[in-house]
Amino acid sequence: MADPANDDVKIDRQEAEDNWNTAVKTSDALRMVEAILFASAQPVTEKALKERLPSDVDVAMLLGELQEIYSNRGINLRQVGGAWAFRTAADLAFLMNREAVQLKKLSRAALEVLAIIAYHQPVTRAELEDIRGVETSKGTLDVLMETGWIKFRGRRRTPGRPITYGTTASFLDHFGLQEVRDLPGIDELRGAGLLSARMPTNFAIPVPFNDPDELTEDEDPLTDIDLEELGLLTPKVEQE
Amino acid sequence: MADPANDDVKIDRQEAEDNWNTAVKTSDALRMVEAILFASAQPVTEKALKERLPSDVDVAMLLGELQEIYSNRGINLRQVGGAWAFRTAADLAFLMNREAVQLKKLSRAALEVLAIIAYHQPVTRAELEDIRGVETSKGTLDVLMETGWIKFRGRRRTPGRPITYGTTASFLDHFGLQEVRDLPGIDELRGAGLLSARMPTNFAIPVPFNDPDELTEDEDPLTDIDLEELGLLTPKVEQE
Amino acid sequence: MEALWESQVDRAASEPSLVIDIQGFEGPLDLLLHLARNQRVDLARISVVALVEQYLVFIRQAQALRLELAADYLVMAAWLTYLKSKLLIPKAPGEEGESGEELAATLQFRLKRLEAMRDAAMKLINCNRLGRDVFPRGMPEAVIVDQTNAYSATLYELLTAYASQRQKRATSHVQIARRSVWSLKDAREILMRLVGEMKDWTALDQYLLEFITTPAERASAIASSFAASLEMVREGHLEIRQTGAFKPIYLRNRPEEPMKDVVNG
Repeated sequence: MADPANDDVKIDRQEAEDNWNTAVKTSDALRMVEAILFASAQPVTEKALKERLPSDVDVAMLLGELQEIYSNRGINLRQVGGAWAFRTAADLAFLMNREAVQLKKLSRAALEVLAIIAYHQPVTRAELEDIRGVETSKGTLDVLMETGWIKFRGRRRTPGRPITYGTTASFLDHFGLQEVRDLPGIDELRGAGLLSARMPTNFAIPVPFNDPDELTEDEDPLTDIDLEELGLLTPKVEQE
Repeated sequence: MADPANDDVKIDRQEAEDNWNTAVKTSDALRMVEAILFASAQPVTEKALKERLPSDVDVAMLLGELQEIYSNRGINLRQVGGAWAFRTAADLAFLMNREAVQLKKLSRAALEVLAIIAYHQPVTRAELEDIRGVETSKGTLDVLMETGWIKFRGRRRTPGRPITYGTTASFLDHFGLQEVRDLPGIDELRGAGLLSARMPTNFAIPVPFNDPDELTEDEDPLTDIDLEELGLLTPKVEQE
Repeated sequence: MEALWESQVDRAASEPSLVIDIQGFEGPLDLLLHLARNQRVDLARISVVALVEQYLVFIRQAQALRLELAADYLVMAAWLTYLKSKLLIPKAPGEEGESGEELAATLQFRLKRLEAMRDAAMKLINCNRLGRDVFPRGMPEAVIVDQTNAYSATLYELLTAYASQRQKRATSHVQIARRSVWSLKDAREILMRLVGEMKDWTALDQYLLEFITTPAERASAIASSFAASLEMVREGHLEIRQTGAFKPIYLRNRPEEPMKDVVNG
């Protein structure tokens, strides 16, 4: 009785319908993700997205798709740690001066400390000071904490259990980084051993000179001019 | 000499190039409009857009196009009283209602009390007030209870059997600590510039009692009667 | 105008604390880096001895001008003097500790690392920054949180509240008089930093006294650093040796169990 051809058609139709339903669902889910991300000025975590979407939705896939859709637009979808946010495209910065906010200017010391914390995290205060070769003034860490870019991370499992510092999600957001590994040049620095607390064994040890007091070919002797530049000598006065 | 066919080709090519340039320009302009509308804190008028875009750009046309592009998306471009803005698509408004959580900031007093409870736990209300030097309003403790960050631990084995307060697991979770002992100590607070270097020699910061669930020697567990008194249990009804 | 024609000596005599901007430098390592840069060669190829010499000249000039130099600069000067002596005297066979070359390499490593961090800082501020290059939604429609908690507070806010409250109550009026002698604590801190670098017997006091003290403080400095060194011996941080009465006192870092490094896995 059964007409196989008819069955086939039925199955096809069923399949098509399923596909269609999936497509509708996906496009609906995509719209939902889009709406939630658009509504927030802050990055939204994947966890928060999942909580707001039907359980059978593949959030990671949708985010990938949405990122693709917006990749050449005036607004891009950007990943910040485990969170996502729409941001204006960087090449349009010139248009946005009306929106620009006055960024707090960091002192040179604060900036250096920030970079060390970012590249060396988790880092203790003692390590930080070892790298800079100077005590960190009281205000510096305080100022950085206030920006919300650095935080106490935890404690190092060594005697004394010193506090470790690291960067925050808002640091990543502010500097447009997806994760800490995206810090500019971090791989090269690590490769060169410059992110370790101690001198790596393969770090080139210079060949000692025969006469340590003799300058090499490519050295200039230190002149009074140099010292003047350093602000240590007052300009020379001709002898009468 | 002139080869009409050749001329034609030239014109065509020119035309194609023009079209192409127009298209690129339009897409660039479209990106600009998109970014400006997205980042602006208010709906943007056509006039304001014209001022910010190259003079040869047809703003009205772009707005129409952009509105079309976004018409089936999670966000739509809408005209709000003569000006333009992105808004969540009306059918997805239900998503936003869920989001209408107003994050409340803790008051200065509440932060202080919370911090003192964290560092000095188990701590009674009298001890708390002694450290702060001011009375603590019931409202402050209520708010902290509401956060779920503090809890009644037990009763101190002293006259009056005062209630002791401590922090909860959700406190650790919220502040990103593994254990209460991870709170910075006196030197670390000093190091971060939060505490002056010149503190009296007898100034101390306690190392917080580590296990939030285990009672200390001079604490008694809370009983049902206590919980009733604190309004945490409805009074028991005698069984017939 | 005339001030310009005044000789250095006169100036030093008439102005006891002449202000010269050493604040332009972020510490002794920064100054060394600047001097190394002046050698106009790759950091790996600088002459460490020349660099040490330049640094010491700088410090002596500053001292001659009676500038107040931060202790960090002087501790570095003492260490560099030590380094120089190690570089100039070849290592005797069987001698313990690091060679001058190894110490010099450590210094070069530290300079390179600092320079790398400085470059990194520049790259960092030139990233596309939020609020300068890229912008968030200007009219957010909702706050999206993934915590059920309706209250927000950061650890920083918590700690600030605690520290300032405790401080306010504790230090209404505490004034500590300016010290004119070396406290035991100062001596200890400086010794700790110097000795941390020295793995073999060193007559430390000579470096210490040369740079860190003024003649007026010398007695106090000797007494304090000696007392501090005894305490550090007792605690096991230090070993101490003297061959006879009034002979130089040798110190060395007592090797510790190597600490496990948990950084960056």
